[in-house]
Amino acid sequence: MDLQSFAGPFVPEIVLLAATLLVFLLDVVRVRDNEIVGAVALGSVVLALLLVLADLGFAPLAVLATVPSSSIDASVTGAPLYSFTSLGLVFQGLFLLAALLVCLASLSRPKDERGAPIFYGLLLLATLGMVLVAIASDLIFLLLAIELVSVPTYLLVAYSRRDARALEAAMKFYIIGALSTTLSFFGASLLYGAYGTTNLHALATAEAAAGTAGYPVLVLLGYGFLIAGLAFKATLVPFHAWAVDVYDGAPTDVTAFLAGGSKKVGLFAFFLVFLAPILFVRTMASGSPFVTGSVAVGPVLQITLAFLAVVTMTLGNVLALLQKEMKRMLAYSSISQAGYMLIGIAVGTAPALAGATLQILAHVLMKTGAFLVVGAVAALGVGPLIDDYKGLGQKRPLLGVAFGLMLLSLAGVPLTVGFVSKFVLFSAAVQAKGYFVWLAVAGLLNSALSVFYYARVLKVLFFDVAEPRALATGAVVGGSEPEILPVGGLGYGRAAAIALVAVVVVVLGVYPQPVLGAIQNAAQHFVNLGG
Amino acid sequence: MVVSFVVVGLAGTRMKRLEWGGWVAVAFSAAALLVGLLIGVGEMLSPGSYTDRQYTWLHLPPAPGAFPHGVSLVVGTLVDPISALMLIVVTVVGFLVMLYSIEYMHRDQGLPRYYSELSLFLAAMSGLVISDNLLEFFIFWELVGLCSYFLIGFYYERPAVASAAKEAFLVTRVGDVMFLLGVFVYFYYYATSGPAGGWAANGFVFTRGTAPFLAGSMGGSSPLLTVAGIMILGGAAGKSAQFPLHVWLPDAMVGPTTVSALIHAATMVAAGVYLLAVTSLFLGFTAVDQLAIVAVGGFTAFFAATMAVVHPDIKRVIAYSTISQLGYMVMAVGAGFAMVGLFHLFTHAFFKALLFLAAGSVIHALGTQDLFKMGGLRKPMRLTAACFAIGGLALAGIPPFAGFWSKDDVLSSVYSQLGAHPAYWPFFLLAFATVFLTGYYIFRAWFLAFSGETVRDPTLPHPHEPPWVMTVPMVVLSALAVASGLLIFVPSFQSLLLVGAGATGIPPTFSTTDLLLSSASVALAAAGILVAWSLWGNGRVVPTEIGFAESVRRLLLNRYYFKAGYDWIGAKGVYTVARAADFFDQFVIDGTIHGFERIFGSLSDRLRRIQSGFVSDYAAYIVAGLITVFVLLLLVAPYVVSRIGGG
Amino acid sequence: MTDLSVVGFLGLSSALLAVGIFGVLTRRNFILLLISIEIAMNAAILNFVYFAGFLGGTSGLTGQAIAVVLIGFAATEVAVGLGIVLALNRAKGTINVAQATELRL
Amino acid sequence: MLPLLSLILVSLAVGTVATFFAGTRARYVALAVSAVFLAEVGLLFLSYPGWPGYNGALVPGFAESESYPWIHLSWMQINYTVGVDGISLVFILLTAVLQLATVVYSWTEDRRPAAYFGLVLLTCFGCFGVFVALDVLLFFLFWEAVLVPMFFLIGFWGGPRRRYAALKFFVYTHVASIVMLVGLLALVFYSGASSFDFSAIYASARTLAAVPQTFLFVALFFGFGVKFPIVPFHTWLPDAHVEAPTGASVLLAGLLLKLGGYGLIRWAVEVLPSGFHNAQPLLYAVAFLSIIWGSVLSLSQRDLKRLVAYSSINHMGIVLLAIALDSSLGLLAAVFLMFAHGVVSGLMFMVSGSVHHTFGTRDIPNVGGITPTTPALSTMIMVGSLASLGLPALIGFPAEFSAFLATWNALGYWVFIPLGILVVTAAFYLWMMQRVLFGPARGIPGDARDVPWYEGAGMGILVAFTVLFGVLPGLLVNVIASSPVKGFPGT
Repeated sequence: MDLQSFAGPFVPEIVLLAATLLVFLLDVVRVRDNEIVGAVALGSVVLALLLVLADLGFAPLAVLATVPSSSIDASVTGAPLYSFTSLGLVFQGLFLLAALLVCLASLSRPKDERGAPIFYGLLLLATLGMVLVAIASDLIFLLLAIELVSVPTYLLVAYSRRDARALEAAMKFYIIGALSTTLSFFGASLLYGAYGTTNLHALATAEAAAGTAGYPVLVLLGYGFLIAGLAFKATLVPFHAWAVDVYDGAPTDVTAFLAGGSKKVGLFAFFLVFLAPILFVRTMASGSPFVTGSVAVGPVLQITLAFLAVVTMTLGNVLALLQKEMKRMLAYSSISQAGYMLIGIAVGTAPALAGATLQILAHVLMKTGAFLVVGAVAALGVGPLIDDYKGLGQKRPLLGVAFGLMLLSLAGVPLTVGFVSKFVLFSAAVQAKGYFVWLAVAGLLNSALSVFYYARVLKVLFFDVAEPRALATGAVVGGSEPEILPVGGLGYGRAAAIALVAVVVVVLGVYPQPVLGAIQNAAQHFVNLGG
Repeated sequence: MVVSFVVVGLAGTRMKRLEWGGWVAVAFSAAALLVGLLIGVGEMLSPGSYTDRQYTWLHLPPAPGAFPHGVSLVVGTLVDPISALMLIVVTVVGFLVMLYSIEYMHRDQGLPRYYSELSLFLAAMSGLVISDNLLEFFIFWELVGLCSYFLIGFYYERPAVASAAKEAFLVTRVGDVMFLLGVFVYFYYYATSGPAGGWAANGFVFTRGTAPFLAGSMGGSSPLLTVAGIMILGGAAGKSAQFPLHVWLPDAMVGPTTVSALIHAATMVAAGVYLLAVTSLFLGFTAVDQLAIVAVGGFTAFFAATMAVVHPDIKRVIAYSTISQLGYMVMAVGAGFAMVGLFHLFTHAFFKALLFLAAGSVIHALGTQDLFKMGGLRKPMRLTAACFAIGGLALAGIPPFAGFWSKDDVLSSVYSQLGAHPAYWPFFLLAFATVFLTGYYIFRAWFLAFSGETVRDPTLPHPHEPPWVMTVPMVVLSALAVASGLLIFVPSFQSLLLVGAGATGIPPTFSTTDLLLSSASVALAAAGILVAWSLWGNGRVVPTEIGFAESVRRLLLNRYYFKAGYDWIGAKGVYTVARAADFFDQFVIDGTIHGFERIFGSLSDRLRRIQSGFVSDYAAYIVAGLITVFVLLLLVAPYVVSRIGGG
Repeated sequence: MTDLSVVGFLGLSSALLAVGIFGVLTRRNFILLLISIEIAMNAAILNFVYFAGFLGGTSGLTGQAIAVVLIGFAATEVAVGLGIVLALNRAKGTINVAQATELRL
Repeated sequence: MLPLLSLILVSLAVGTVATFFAGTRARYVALAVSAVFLAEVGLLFLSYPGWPGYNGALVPGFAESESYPWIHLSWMQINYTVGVDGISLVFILLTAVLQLATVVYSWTEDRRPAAYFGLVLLTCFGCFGVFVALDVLLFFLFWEAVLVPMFFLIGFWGGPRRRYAALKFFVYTHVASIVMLVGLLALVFYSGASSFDFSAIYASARTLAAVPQTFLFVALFFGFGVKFPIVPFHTWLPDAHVEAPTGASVLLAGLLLKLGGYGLIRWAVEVLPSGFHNAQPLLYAVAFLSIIWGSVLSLSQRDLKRLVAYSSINHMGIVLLAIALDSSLGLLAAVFLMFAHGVVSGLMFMVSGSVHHTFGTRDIPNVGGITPTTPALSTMIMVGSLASLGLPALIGFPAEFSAFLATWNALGYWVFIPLGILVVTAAFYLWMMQRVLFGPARGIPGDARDVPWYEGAGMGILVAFTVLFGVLPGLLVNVIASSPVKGFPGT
């Protein structure tokens, strides 16, 4: 049967949905073997990724293309719920990459009492939500797709029902998440009330058309609620507090998925919601008691987002400096990285979006990889503190080097993808001129600050001498049975995922042109469309 | 040709480890002597300038402004009458000192170092003498300074010696810096003068013997040139120990006596006078410069002589006399008679070297430099006493000894310029008065050391005449101290002194004024000797601990507190400033940064506490964030946008 | 938007939102928190319904549809929340969120 | 034609990696790499059209240049572009010489030798890259590549306060390099350069209006200036030097400070003539302040290394002054001075290290009269000090002479400040020599021996260059002079 004629342009989504159903079905028929279920999940994610790449025009996969090239980046007319933009497809690819890494690593999961299907099912469901976010062009569709990500991830965090820490994390995650969702919908309702539409493009057009006769206070309040709601997902300060506890408390592989995957959903939502008003709405009646006459909503949004970006990266970095626990340090670093990514939308030019997208890609790789390493190291019996990692680089040089590469990339050291992404992003901010140059300065100063905590970990990894008790190779601490996994206790899947990240981090750091070129084109189209 | 002199230095250096290194050095200096004399004789037979350009050392690209054709810095040689004259001085004195050292130094450690440094010293001085441009001159000038630093510091284990060496280098360094600035001014001012491409492109080469630049087309006395002249004077004052940079020379006596002889007679201090002479003959000085030079020279001559009057150290007395005599030379150059100055330098070299070697002989015999411990040496050291006396007579300016002819020329040349400016008068009078002091102090030293019956300090060893390697140089120098002044009557020697249309050589004239002046100075010198005899002759010792005289004596012994003052400026003034700056660096600049650090640290610690773990707090942050966003969107951002116009 | 009734209605829904948020901030019981969030959610739903009526036409239909979807979604969300309540109660023996502060600083 | 520069880069990179993994044999690998590097640099000199004779003809543009596309976006054209001219050649030679000398000097480093030698090589690799890079990104990449190994060298092999020093070093230089990066990016985007290549920036930036040029120049000046270091952003330097291991000190003073000077000349002075012109008073003020401050502070130092470090501030102040003069002569002098200072300060840090190894302290008042015990070391101290205070026949003199001549030509009597400070410089070196070398022996342990052969050899290499270019400065100056000095209207 021709898949394409059956499913239309939604083949990747259908694949994921089908795989989700299959996985839950496997649970019903009591096939709960981690390898089998994992393989199904991994296979579906890989297939979906290949399809997305084919849709993006990756030539060797042309035969798989499911979205007619004429519909990609086509102008948005009427009020559809979704549209295929190449930037959306790029983000689909990013989300699937995060899911792929987590699935791959989870192949080496220890057995647990609940069986694999639930885990993979929830993972696939969340992935499906992420993929849908990427094609949303309607505010309500977008918010519901985000919920499709959120709800499974609440459950993923709470998945091991006996871990009190994880449950506490799930509780916080849920409460803050639900509150934020409420705020988002409230904001959406205000925007709907102002212009009678929930299509993102139509909203911006209507705002622009309304001009000085519009409803500035209502609109600005609506955007304010939306910023607050979406900032939860994107972990912007001061909406970030949950993230640290949740990243810390959740099972590490889930953390990898949260930090590497679902968080990016929030950022892409920012792209979708705010790019159009930034580009279009240059004039409007004043909603401010300070300013008489008209005021432009676009620049107002830009300044607000820029402020949030600076606050986020600064506080994230400062707090990361003080952390003693590895996961919490990485959580804060993840928060600060969100600040960098927000620069992209605050600047609102195609180069900046491209830079932010590359930064998101880099972060998917680095942060997912880093948490996977942390999970692996925890499985080797190393404690949660940074100091517990002493001498790891000497006892496990390859693991140490891989982790070191990820940290260097997070710090933005040259010849890693983290450097290239920051370089492009900050270049774009400078290229936009005006006060955005100061955004670049703030970002760079912050990346300088961030170097300290990464360097400290590097020092611990390579320069400090190991304490004798740590690192019992292969012993799974707390597991029901002492099981020795291959590849020095990591397992093939996890080792492959880590190696993949390490290699890609360097390859993209040295020669980013193919990927960056594609992202740049996508961002340019996205801006041309007006979001 | 320059090669032969460099070889002396290098070869000397190579001989480090060998026992007979001293003799090798002597041999090389003999060769140098031969070359020097040959050149001297050659110049006498056919006077003129011979240049030999060998190497473009550095070529700097054109610079807008003064150097449109770039700057060439070359190393070459120039032989002309005055360099020939100087070369004779350097090689003769150098050879004799080298020879003398064989015996004088034989008990010391580190002889290879001594001979190599001595050789390098001579080589550098010879190089300086035959340089054909100011920069090369400066390079050798610095090397001379370096060698004197090493040689003064030969007994470096003694703290006083290390300190004196440093002092010598540092004080002359002040002069060097001024010299360099003077060089810059000249380079700049005359960069485009002269033949094709200008002076700068041609390597700033001297063309002595023709008219000085100043007198030529560029002419005039611009303030810039005056500054240049003053700077050159500063440089010369540093090397030639003129006031106020004279402090290093007496302290430099801590080096071996041979080194003192060399420094005082032929090398280090001669360089300053030679610099002035060269500048005067080639570039010329402005009237203001001339006055300044005469003033410095005249004042220094008197000033140094007063300090020599009371000093108990035989070497220091001679050292002050050197400063004083250098003052004469500087004065003559300043008065416009560069060749007269050089002639005095020529004669002075021999009698001063003689005085030092004779003093060295005494020190060698007794092991002390304190005049008040000596006495009665006339009998056991007859030859030395005679040599010292000849040197003293020459220094005092008693005819027919060498010093008379040259000093007389100096005085009469300055006298001839008295009409130029009334301000010359006091310095001429000071110089004239110095004649008396000179006669007094040098014979005070002679009487204290040689007259009387016995050595005053009985603990000293029994004195005896030194062996031939020491006496031969003394005898030769004695002969020269007698004869070198008379050379002025030799026509071919005169030709060495008659260089340049602008410069005036002084063959002795016997006009009435001249005779009167000569008679007066001889009378003064004789009076000085007489006073010395009356006070110190026959082993008498004058008690000095009386009232006013005592305080004057203390002032003189403390060298008018100049050294103490300089030390105070250095140690208290500059060093205190340096400590204060260090404090500023460590506590203000770094302290500011550490302050920020501390504020930052406590701030971040407080920030950490917002992560309370309590979910309601997190919700509160969200509400606070929401309100912040509203404030931003509704109040702040519109205001900012209205001010900056939308980014 | 000078219509007084709109302003008044927005005032009502805002008050509802404020009550919900106030509940989230002050309650310690997880169940009460869930209820507070639902109240806040209802403010948004109410907005959609009201604006649907206010706008009328096709635009108004959209709002009504959204309201219906949101009611369903809210129910789903609460179900998940209750699941977490149960699990938390089993693991910690309490549903007081003030006692779940192990993860901090 | 052979892609010589890429070849050197690759060979250095391979050598560096090999050294990291060479374990206990790292020093042999490092030595081989350094020797090959020096030979390659020799080849570079031989193939450079402006060497050895300066015939008055300028060598236009860059020799050995290579360019390959790297990142091409619609708004951002980044290439791998490398090339050398007379100015960079001099610095490349300095890099090769100091690398060899450092490797030899550190021969018996026994604390993780592989990492130590690897980091030393990495530092030099980065410096070489900085000197050949002609693209903003490439330049910045290498610039940062220098920072990291130096941080570890200080932080791991350093003295008792190494953590503090390494951190301070890192904070100062990193913040500066961020400002520099923003400045460079702004240079590209505000000038509308068609690519990140030096030539493109050069072509377009010069046409910018004076005001933006001034802002850009000041930003770049700050970025490069902290490396110089300029007062008052200099306090990282003494701490870093004092705590760094000797090899790192040598590279720090010899190479890292030069990065600032090179960067300023290449990326600011040449491309922003109007900005440079407007900022000249600032440069003068900073230069004079640095000259005086560095020298006066040297006087008050007890620690030998600190003394040399502060004298570096003084010397680099003269370099800045020479650059600020806005003349080709001044620029030449600045480059020459930097080479001279690189060699001489390297030597001085080596002797400081040797004094420390031999006598267990670098505290000047606590060790003295060492000459009879360690004649070779004393000779090295003397040569280094004399070269540093500008004695003729050693490399410091022709360099300083050119600088002062240029200063006089441009500024007149202002030259008296640096000239007068020469006396202070002489004073602290002479005072140091008086106390350390001369006088009665103090604080000399009984087992003190003269420097081991490898330390002597390391210093010997530098002494050789000090004398060679002191006697024959033309060899070096002709290379510098052959480069068209692009920023100056006079040529």
